[in-house]
Amino acid sequence: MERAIRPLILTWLALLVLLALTAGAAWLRLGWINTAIGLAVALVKALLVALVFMRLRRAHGLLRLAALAGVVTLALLFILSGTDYATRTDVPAPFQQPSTVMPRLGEGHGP
Amino acid sequence: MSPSGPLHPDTPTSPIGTPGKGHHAEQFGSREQQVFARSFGMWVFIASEFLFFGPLLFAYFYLRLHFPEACAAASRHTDFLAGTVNTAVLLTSSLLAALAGHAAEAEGAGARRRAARLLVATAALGLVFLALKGYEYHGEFAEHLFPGAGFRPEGVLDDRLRGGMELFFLLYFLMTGLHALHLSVGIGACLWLAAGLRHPPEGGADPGPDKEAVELAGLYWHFVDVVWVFLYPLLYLVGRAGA
Amino acid sequence: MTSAQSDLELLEEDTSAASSYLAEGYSLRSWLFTRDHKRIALLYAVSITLFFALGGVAAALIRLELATPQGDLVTADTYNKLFTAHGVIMVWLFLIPSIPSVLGNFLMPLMIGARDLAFPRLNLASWYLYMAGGALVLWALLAGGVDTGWTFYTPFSTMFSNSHVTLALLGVLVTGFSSILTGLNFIVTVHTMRAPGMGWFRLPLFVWANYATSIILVLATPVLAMTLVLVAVERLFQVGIFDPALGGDPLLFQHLFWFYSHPAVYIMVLPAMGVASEIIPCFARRPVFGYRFMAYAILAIAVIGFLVWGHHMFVSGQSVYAGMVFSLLSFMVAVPSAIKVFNWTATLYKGRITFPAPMLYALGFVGLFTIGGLTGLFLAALALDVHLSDTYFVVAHFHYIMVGGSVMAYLGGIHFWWPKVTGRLYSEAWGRVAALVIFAGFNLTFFPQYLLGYAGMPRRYHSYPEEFQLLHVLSSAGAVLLAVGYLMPLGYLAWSLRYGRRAPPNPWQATGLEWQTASPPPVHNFAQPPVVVRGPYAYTADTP
Amino acid sequence: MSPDFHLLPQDAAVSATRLDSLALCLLLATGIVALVLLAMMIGFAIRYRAGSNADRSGARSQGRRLEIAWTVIPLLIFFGLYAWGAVDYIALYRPDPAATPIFVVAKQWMWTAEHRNGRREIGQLHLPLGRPVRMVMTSQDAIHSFFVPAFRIKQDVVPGRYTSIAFTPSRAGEYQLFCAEYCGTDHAVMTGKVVVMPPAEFGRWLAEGPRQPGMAARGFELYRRYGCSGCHDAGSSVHAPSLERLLGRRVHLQDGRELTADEAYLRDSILEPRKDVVAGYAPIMPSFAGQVGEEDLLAIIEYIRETGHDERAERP
Repeated sequence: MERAIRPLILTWLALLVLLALTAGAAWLRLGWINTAIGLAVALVKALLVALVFMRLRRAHGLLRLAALAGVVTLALLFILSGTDYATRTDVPAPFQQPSTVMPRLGEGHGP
Repeated sequence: MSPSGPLHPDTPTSPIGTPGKGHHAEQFGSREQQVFARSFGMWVFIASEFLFFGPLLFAYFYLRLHFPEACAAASRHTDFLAGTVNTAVLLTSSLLAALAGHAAEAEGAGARRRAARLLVATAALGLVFLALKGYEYHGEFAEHLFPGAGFRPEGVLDDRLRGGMELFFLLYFLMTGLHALHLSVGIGACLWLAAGLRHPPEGGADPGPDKEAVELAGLYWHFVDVVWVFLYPLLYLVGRAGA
Repeated sequence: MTSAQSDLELLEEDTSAASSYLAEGYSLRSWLFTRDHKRIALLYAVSITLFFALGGVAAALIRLELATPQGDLVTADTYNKLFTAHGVIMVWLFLIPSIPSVLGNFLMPLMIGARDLAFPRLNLASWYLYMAGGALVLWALLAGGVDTGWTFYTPFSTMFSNSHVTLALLGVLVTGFSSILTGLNFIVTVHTMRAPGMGWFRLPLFVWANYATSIILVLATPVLAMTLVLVAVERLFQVGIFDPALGGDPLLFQHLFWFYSHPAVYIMVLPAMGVASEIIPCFARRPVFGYRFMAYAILAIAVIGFLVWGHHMFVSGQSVYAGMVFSLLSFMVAVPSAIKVFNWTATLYKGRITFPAPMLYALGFVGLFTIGGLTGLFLAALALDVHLSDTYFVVAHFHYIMVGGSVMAYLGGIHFWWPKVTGRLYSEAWGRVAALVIFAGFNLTFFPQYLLGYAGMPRRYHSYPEEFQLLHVLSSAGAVLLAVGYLMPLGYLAWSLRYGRRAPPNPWQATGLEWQTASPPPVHNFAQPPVVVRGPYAYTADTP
Repeated sequence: MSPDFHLLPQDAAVSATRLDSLALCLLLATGIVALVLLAMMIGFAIRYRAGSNADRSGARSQGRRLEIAWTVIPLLIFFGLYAWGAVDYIALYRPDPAATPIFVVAKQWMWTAEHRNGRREIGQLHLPLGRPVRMVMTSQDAIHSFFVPAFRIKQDVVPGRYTSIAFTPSRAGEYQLFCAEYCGTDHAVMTGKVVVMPPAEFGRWLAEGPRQPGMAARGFELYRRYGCSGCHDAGSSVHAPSLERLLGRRVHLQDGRELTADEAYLRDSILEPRKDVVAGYAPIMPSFAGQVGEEDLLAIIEYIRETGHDERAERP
């Protein structure tokens, strides 16, 4: 029993250490590296949870495929919409919000 | 009847695999098939649930790209301590959920009670998380950080900056709100399972929740945990080191 | 098929049909709380037919209004609400659930040799969610309607529309949950419930198609759901990421919306391809040509279909480079679709072809889908899309795919499996006439719209310049014919329920597991759990 | 019933002719494919109908080579079509630098245009024949779309930003302008008339118009009214950079970046002065977001552009 739950406890400890790491690193002024560290640590933590707690390490390939499918789909959204945002030159125009929906909450018919 | 059908209906055979020991729903041929179908179903569900956060994450990506300063300024208004403690609470609850799944694997009433206790503890930590989150929300309402007509972050004069901050807080409330909703469902599932484990229904027809059910609830719980693991740096840690 | 004959058969019913799923119970309760996938499929069939009728009425009013250039039948606002209602109902309450939830629900377990779907209770829950979503949409319509178009483009939907947008959004959201649960159920069922011997490459293409559709449903629908929530929040609180006043981006909405709604086109058309792939081999008495290629093409369409949504945004102000990427990918998705058309045609070669109603629908599907697909190339070509997008060319294009494609295939499937579902034979003569009327009416309605579009007629116009009238009148005349065509099956199919001849288990001499059980099938589908020993479509044209 | 209906709308822009040839090529290619498929389907249906005695021996249910052929050949054709479409598309967005900008503002449910000399028009748009023009467009409310079938031109007009599209009118006449993006109740009547006239005539038309100050002159007026001159003019007591001949110049910023002062930079600087502060100056300028209407903003930018020319003809 003890042997079997040891990986779970160790993972939990690793997760807490990583949490301390990411929380601490956020207070260093590193520019974009802050975000990179935050996301990298989050990724490691997520992998730990997925592989150990969610038993993906020993799971049937199909289950891993299902988990991967969600991630890949989201990546498609980011990559292809990203091609737009990365190459679009937005020339902002001034725009005063001409709100015609009154009142602010609710569905009433306008004046 | 077509002579060229792909099957011999008369072939004596057993359904998929051999009928395994243990209870299974009538549409399945065996217990193993049911167990696998359920955990696969849960994983597909998790993949789908994950994509619910997709538009929010992409909107966040848009915001960080176009309003980096506003994101940093807004993130500094979130409660770092509460967020960090909550992350630890949730990670710990995940450990308990994993232990519950482990405990449920053993046979016997003692193991069932042990699993039930762990599930209750998991749910309790979930409630702690929600309470802390509620406390945070309260503070943010008081500081006029809720988007809408009343959005007035202290000391922000620039319109563009305030607009970006308002969008950040919109996403903050939507993401954490959606996460809290998921967590509430998880808490409900844990408590319901714990009750079933402690007092299995009388009679043989329905043996009550089994170890797989605990495992499935755990999967869902861990998923909610993983989502938070990503929300934490995105919402709480931006621009902490100062402008 | 005299009435005396049918009386005789009615007498028989009490004894012979005792074990069929239809005879399992007659109370309302036995239907509303059923977990039998076959009964749930019928619940869907009835409800989507009602919504189809509702959407059809809206379409009829639209075509009536457009018979004259002046906006003289209804006001501009009413017209806007009509085409919104038509779009919302037809897309989310008819097309998306049509083939998967009715035919797929009924047939998938039968085709793979399972007793039911993996999660029967979830299946019933899907139907209730669908009905709840439908009710919300109806409520929005009854309360005064929605005037945003089915696309809900921001900032119009969030800041300028005074109609019941939030209710409609909520309805679509709830319907989305229904889609997700159905998709999940199908995926798990195909993976875990196949009968012994039913390997992946022994699955009928209909199963492949519904499986690929389910993947799209599960992965794309949540994105739509959350996007709609963002719109609703923006509308209610006047704060949102799509709002240019705060620095948001209206195009962000379009990206997120089409990320779902383009794959949704494949949700609508992939199952239709599956239906055609069942019907054509059966009546050509030939195995489907290139079975494996067809299966791969289905998966390729599902995957590449996720990568092309930006072609809805070529003139939206999206980056030129993004437009180029999306255009290339859009051309590529046309390849697997073309493969399927070629393979269906090759299936006919050296067949022994008969032309009952389902075959007419299926061939009609192939022809109309081909035209719709080829005109899609015009819209994928960047410079041409600049001229054609948001014109009637687009309207014609997607109606060829969705109505000419999906609805034809749906009707073909309904006719093909009608004997299996109901245990009755419909009138073959009426079936053929209806198929021809629908085919003619459809082309008369929508072909003129291609010409209108190239001539520059913009879509969603309540009134229009006089020079477009001739083509609009043709289109409206076609719509009348089409409406007659759609009413005919309603009549003779309903008639057959009571007076139709009893169907044998396999009236078409088709292969496929669903034909190996009784018509209508027993509650648990098969008297004996089936074992599969060969692939699908073991037809041979050598002997008559 | 419809006397002047043309299946092919008139081609009144240089790009329209090219586009029609692309459409024609596509029509030929797809038409041939469709007809061949149709012929095959009908042919097979007749030849192999159940009652016929046609030879059915040797039928195969797959053919690897055939399948690869009808995968690869369409793919190659598609690449060609793609390239053609893409090249023409890019041309619409890479305008001739000499193209005359015309500012268009769309609102529910009308089109307004302003020419560089300040001549404004509503529901109409006059264009010079044979001269490249660039429409610079924005919306005040929902998304609209600028659609002139005769030019085969369409561009969405998005609130909060400028979109633009370039073309060269090639045939004098009157053409229809539509709004192609659904924008609410009167979307269908949000139309206008585009008048293409020979350059000389166009010049006369530009000059006559209702007497309005030129855009730059109006800009100068606004420049003073909004108090820009109080700080930015030479001899002001406030330490603010001079704006003369600013457009097109390289500007060094406080944070070490360097950029070319273009229209977008000017707009940003008026609406969000703290975003790009010029080196050597304090960020003291207030934001004018929400105070300066977009037409006024365009006028001020036109004024600053004019200061770049030596003669300040329009300055009183």
